[in-house]
Amino acid sequence: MSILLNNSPILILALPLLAAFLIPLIGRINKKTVGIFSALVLAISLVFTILLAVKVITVGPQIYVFGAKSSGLTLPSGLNVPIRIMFQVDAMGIFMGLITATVSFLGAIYSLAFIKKTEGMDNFYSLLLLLTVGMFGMEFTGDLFNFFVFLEIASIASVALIAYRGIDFGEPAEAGFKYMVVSSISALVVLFAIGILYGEYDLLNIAALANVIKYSQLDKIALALLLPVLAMKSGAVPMHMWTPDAYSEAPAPITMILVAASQASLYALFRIVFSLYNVNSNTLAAGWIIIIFGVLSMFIGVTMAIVQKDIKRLMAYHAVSQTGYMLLGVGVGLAVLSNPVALKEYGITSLEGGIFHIMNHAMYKGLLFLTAGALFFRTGTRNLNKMGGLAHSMKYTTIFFIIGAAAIAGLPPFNGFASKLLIYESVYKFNPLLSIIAMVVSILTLASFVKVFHSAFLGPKLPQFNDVQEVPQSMILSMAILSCVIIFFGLFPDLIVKNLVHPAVMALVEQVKYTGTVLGGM
Amino acid sequence: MFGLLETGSGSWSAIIWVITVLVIGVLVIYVRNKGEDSYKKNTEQDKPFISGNPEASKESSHLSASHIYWGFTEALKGYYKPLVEMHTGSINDYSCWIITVTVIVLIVIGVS
Amino acid sequence: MKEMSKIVKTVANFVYGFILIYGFYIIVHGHLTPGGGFQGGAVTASAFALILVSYGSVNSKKFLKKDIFSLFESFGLTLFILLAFSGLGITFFYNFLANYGSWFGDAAVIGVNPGNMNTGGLIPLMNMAVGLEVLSALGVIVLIMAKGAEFTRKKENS
Amino acid sequence: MIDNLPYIAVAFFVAFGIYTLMFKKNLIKIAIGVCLIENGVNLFLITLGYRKGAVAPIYTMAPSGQNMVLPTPQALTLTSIVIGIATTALILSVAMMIYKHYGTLDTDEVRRLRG
Repeated sequence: MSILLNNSPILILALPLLAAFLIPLIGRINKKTVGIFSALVLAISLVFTILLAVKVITVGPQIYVFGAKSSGLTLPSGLNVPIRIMFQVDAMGIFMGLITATVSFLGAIYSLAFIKKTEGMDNFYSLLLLLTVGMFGMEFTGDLFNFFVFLEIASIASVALIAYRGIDFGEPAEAGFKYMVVSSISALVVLFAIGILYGEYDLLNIAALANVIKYSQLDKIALALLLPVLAMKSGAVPMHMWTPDAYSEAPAPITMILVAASQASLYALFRIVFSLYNVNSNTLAAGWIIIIFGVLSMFIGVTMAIVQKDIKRLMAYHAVSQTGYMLLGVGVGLAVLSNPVALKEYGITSLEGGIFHIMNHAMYKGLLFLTAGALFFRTGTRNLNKMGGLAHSMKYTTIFFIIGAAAIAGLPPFNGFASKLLIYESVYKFNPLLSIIAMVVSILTLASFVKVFHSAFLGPKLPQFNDVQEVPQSMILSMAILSCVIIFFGLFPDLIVKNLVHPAVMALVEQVKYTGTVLGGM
Repeated sequence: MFGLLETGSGSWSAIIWVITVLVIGVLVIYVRNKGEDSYKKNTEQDKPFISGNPEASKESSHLSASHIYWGFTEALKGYYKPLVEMHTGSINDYSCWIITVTVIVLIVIGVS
Repeated sequence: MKEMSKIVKTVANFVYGFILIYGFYIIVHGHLTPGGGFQGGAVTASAFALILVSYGSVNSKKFLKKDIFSLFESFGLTLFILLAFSGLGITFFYNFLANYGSWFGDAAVIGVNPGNMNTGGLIPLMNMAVGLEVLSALGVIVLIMAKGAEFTRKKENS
Repeated sequence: MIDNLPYIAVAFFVAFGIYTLMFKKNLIKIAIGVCLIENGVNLFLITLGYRKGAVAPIYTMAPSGQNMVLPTPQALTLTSIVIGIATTALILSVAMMIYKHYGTLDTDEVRRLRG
C-alpha cells in the first residue's frame, strides 16, 4: 500500500496512460466495456489524487523523480544540478489536479450514454484518457520542457476529440483545424521561450531556474512570449476566437474537459509569473497586462454571449467571460506582489478569489455544458430559436440548469457568489472601476442565462418535442454529482478556502516554498 | 457551524443567508395568507383578458431566443456591429491577433 | 492511388528489404548511435509508403493491412508503458536491468567505448517498443491518408 | 557574423512562417507555415547546444580528446520533431476532412463558425 502511496504522483498519470493504450486492444474483444473500463480507471485516478491532496496539504510539497532515487546528479567536478525529469506537486498543483480528476471522471461517466456510435468508440475513450494525462502532466510537472510535451499531448488529444464528429459534419473539423493551428503556434512560442531560458541558464527545472533568474533582457523576452500565448490557451480576449468554435463543436463531455484543459494553461501562466519570475520581474507591468486581459475577457465575452443563438456557443462565450474573473483576481494579486502591505491587505484575498473561481468555474460551467449536451441529446439541435418548453419533459435537466445558471450568475448561496464576492471586495480596494465592471458583467451573465432559460425550458410544450424524454441515468448521475459539489461549495465556502485555496495561494506567493523543496532536498 | 468566509472587509456565510431567507419567506407567506381570499379555481378568473380579443394558441405564444433582448442589441448597435464583425472566423485573423498581442506585450514588458 | 510502371515496381521490390533492415538496425542500435525507436520506425514506415506509392492503394491492400498495424501500434505502446511500470519498485521508469548482467545488462564503459550491444538495460527494449509503435502508427497514417486521397479524387472527377 | 548565421536563419524561418499564417489563404499552406515555425524553433534549440569545432555527443567510437556539443538540446529537438510530426499529420488529416465537407480549402470560405 505504501508503495502505491509513494508512487501516487505518477500513478495518477500512468494508470490513465496505460488504460489509453490498452483500450484499442480491449476494444477488439468487446466494444461495450471500454467506456466502463475508462471510467473505472479515472475513478482510481481520482482516488489517488484525493490521497495525494491529503498528503500535500498535511505534509508539504511532494517531489517525484523519474528513473532515479534523487533529483540531482552530482558531476565529477562536484557540481550538483537538478537534471532529472521530476514531478513537483505542491498545493496549487494538486488543487488543479483535483479539478482535472473530478471533471474527467464525470466526463467519462457522462460519455457512457452520450457517445452512441460504436465505430471508433475505443479511440474516443483513448483520446479522453490521453487528454486527462496531458492535463495532469501540465499541472504536476516541475520541468519546463516536460511541460511543453504535456501541453502538446493535451492539445493533440483535444483536437482529435473536437474533430471527432468531423467524419459526418464539416463544422467540427473546421473547429479542430482552427484550434490545432492556434495551439501549435502557442506551443512553439512556449518552446522558443524555453529555449531562451535554457540557453541563458542551462537549466530546465522550474525551481532551479527560479533560484538563479535575474530578469535580464532575455528573461523579459521569455516572459513576454510566455504570457500572451498561455493567456491565449486559456481563452483571453482578444485571442479568444478559437474558444467558441472549439467548445461548441466538441461533444458535451469533452467540452467540459476542455474547460479544465484551458484552466491548466491558466495554471501554467500563474506558475510562470509567480513561481518562476515572482518579485524578480516587474510585477506591476505583468499584473496590469493580466488585469487588462481579464477585464477585456469579462466584458467582451459576456456581451458577445448575449447575442448568440447557439446554446453551446453562448456558454463558450461565458467561459471566456468567467476566465476574465480569474485573470482579474490573480492579476491584482500579482500587481501588488512586491508591496507587502497591500498584498496582506487585499492581495491575498484577491488571489484567493481568483484561484477559488477556477474550481467553481470548472464545476458550474461543466454542469452547464452537460445540460446543453442533454438538450442536444434529446432534441438534436443546439439552436435556441428551435427549442422551447423542454421543462415539461426534462425535469431533472431543468433543475440542474437552474443550479448551474444561478451559480454562474453569482447568486447566493451558490459557489459562484463566494468567489465573486472575494474578487469584488478585494479588487475594489485596488481599483474601484475594475470591481464595478466585474459586477456589471455578473448582471449581464444573469441576463443572458435568463434568455437561455426562457427560450429553451419555459413556454408551452412544442409539438415537435412531444416525444422528448429525460436523458439516460449515467448523464443524470454526472450532472447530479456536479450539482451537489456546487451546492456544497456554495454552503461551505470557508472550508474550501481555508483548506484548499489558501495553501494554493501561499504556494504561489511564497517562491521559496517552491524552490526550497527541490533545492533543499538535493 | 456558520463558517464565516473572510473577505477582507467583511464576512459571508451562506448558512446564515439561507436561514434568513427561510425566515423572511415564512413571514411573507404568513402575511400573504392573511389577505383577501376571493379567488376561485376553474372559473373565468383563470382566463386571460385581452380586451375581448380571442386568445391566441399556446404554441404560437412562445418567444424564441432571437427576440429576447432585441431592444438591448438594437440600442447598442454601434457597439455590437464592429464587435460581431471582429469575429470573422478566418484562421488568418486568429493568428494575426495572437501575433499582434504578443508584439504589444513584448513592447510593454521590454519598456517597463 | 494508381499503380506505377513496372520499373518502379521492380526497384521498389528490390529496395524494400534494405529499407526495412536499415530501419530495424536503427531501432536496435538506438542506445549506442544516433537514432532509436522513432527514427528507425519512421525509416521502416517509409518502406511501406514506397510500396503504397508504387503498387497503388488497391494492390497494396494485400500486404499492408490497417487492422494489423493498429494492433501492433497499441501493442507497442502498451509494451512501452509496461516496461516503465516495471521499475515501479523504486520509481517509475527506473532502469532496473542496467548493469545487472543478464539481458542488455552489461556495464557500459564510461567515456569512449567500442559500442557493446549488450548494454543499456531497459532502454533498448523501450526503443524496440517505440519502434514497433512508430512504424505501425505511421503505416496507419499513410494508409488512411491514401484512402482519403482516393475520396477527394473521386469528388474532383465527379 | 558567420557564427550568428544559424540565428539569422531561425529568424527567417519564423518570419516566413508567421507571414504564411497571417496572409496565405490555403489551409495546406497554413500547415506549411506551422511547419516552418517549428523548423525554426528546432534549429534555434540545436544551435543553442552547438560549440565550435565540437563533435557529436556519441561515445561509441568517439575521437578522444575532442569537445562534444551539448546533448540535451538535441534530445529536446528530437522530442519536438516527434511532436511536430504528430501535429502536422493531424492538421493535414483535419484539412482533408474539411475538404471532404466544404469542397474548398480557402480560409475565406472555411468559416461557417463565426460571430
